[in-house]
Amino acid sequence: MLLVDWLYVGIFVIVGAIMAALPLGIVWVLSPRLALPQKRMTYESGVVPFGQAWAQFNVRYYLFGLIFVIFDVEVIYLYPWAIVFRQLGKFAFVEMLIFLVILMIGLAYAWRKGALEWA
Amino acid sequence: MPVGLTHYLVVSVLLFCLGLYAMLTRRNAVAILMGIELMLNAANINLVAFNKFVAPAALSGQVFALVVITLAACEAGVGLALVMAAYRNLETIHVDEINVMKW
Amino acid sequence: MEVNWPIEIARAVGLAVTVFTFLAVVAAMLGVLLERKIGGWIQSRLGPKHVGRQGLLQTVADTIKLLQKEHITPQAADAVIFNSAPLIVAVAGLLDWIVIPFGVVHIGGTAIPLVVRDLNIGVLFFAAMASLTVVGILAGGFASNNKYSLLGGLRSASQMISYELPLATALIAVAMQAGTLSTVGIVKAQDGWFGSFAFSQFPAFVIFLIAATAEVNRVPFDLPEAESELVAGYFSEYTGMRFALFQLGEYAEMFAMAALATTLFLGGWKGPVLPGLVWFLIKMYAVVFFLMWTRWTFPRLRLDQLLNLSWKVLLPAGLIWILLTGFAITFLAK
Amino acid sequence: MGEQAAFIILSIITLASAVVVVNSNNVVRAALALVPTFLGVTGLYIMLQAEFVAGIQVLIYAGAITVLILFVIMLTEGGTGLRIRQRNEQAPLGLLTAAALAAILISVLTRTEWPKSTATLPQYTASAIGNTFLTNSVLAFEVSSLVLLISLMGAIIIARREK
Repeated sequence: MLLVDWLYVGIFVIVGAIMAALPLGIVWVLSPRLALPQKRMTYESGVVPFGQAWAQFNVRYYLFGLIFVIFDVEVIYLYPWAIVFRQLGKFAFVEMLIFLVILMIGLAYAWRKGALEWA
Repeated sequence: MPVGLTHYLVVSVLLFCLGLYAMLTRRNAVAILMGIELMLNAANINLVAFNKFVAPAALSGQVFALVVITLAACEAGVGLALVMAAYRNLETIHVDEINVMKW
Repeated sequence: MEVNWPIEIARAVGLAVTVFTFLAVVAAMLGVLLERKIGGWIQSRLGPKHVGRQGLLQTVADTIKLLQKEHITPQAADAVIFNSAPLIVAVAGLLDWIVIPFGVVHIGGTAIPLVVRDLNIGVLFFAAMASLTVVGILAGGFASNNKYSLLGGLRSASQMISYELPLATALIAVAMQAGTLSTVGIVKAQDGWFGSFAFSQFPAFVIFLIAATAEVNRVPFDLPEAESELVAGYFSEYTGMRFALFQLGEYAEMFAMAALATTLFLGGWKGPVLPGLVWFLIKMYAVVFFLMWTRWTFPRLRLDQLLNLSWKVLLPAGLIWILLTGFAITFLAK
Repeated sequence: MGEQAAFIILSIITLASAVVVVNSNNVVRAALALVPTFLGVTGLYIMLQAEFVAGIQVLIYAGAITVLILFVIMLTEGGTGLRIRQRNEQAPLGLLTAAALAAILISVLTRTEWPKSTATLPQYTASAIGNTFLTNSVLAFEVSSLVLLISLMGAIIIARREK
């Protein structure tokens, strides 16, 4: 039964959130509270914090994110293929070969263009 | 009243119009892209709902939902690349300030 | 089939509480203790020794201590996101366990696997839940509004997304040989000692172990947390029990990876003489021991080395291995 | 009973967090609110018995696209954008357009008689989808790999700094 399966998942989410929040509640009751302004300061190894946390970051984070999204999408085609290609024989294998070769060209292109280099 | 096709369609219309609203009124290009993602999600709800209630045996609705997810990922990738390029060259990502092509 | 909804709901709640307690006690508390004891043993020192016999109660004492700590929300932080980030990580760690089969019981001749739910898309479900952790970590890093946290969160996210793909290729290679995505089905497809996929899928096994280590941010892939340079990365600003929840999520994830390695590659609950549950735990702890052993043995990688390993070695290797497996099954199998 | 309750809860999660996405002045919050929106839609897919699409939805939307969006917010604005005006001058007009479209579509949809089918979905949707992709929809399958390749190339060219 499909919906029963997912009922379990839903209940796990709810119960998990409650049980994870429970210790936070206990802390709220037990813990001392002494509001000192120094306590709520941003931690910067003991130095008085300066400037914004939002520094400019490297564009490479985006490039890796992009390549990840593209290949993650490729993976969604691999999952259904993986469980049925046995029944469909040679044809299915060749189809996936074409699919993967096209994507490997993409990986090779990114590699060649230096999108996979961090330095 | 059991949950039927119309219920899902109404939810998807509301989601679509929220996305449209974000697209029409936001200044931040990334927020516009978020609106587009909402609209694509609404379209996907439609596809899957029609698949279940109108033609369950064919599964083409779900297959096309997967294709739409693929296109959404590509759109996000290229769209955000454009945002990055605009930010690099014009130092803004607010679409009403990007007007170098305006006559 | 008629479903008795109240009974199912009660069972689900009971199982959720059980699994969560299991994670908190066996994975997080015992895991931390094991980590410290094994670390001490490898480095020729004693490890925790004073609380309880041989320091056995050390983490219990730590938990009690953490329960009394004040919660500090930094002034600059975004309080709503700051507070929900640890919950996301902990719940994602819990959800992984839904599809892990612990063993099998025989009731009146029929074998019932001890699994919360044997979902049709089991392996995919696991991958999806593991990918949710990234969002929690990024949210924590963003909300803290602290330079260390932000940099740690970004690094952590870019590392986790880099290693998600090799992990997925390993999962797919196994699913191909088993012909199913269900975890119980995959265990059933492995027969005897040499039928376990650790042999026939050896490259996938290696890729999985490396990617899993990186996915749970452990040494040698612990750059995002790097105590010595980023003061614990994305959870620098978290105090008391919120910090413990991040820790719980991390250990739950690590044990889940070990349990998945057991399920996919080591034959799950299968084994002679002893009951299935015992075999499962033995194998899982063996993998956990392996992960701890690497942690205390290897130095930390540099960021560029880490990304190179994933994108230029593991991902191409995984894709080629998928094609080879497909070729072998399509053309060489009888 | 249970079905209606689940549907209402999921719809409320989806739409409420979509409102945050659309309305929040804090861009980071808007991006993070995408996650519950996508998870709510996932729940709707599960109610429609599309479990494979649901898994993919979590994997791609919640786990990948959101992360990419967060990265870009990090790399460009350099802040939550709280002190910057987030809406353009046509906000009232946009609201009117969206509301009008919603009203028209809903009134049309609720009046239409949709064809009903009594057939049932296949038990194991993942393998059925695989079969469809490799037989009837093979063109979509191969073309999507080309689309992926081209968008990868295009995005790399656009995003990289010219040397």
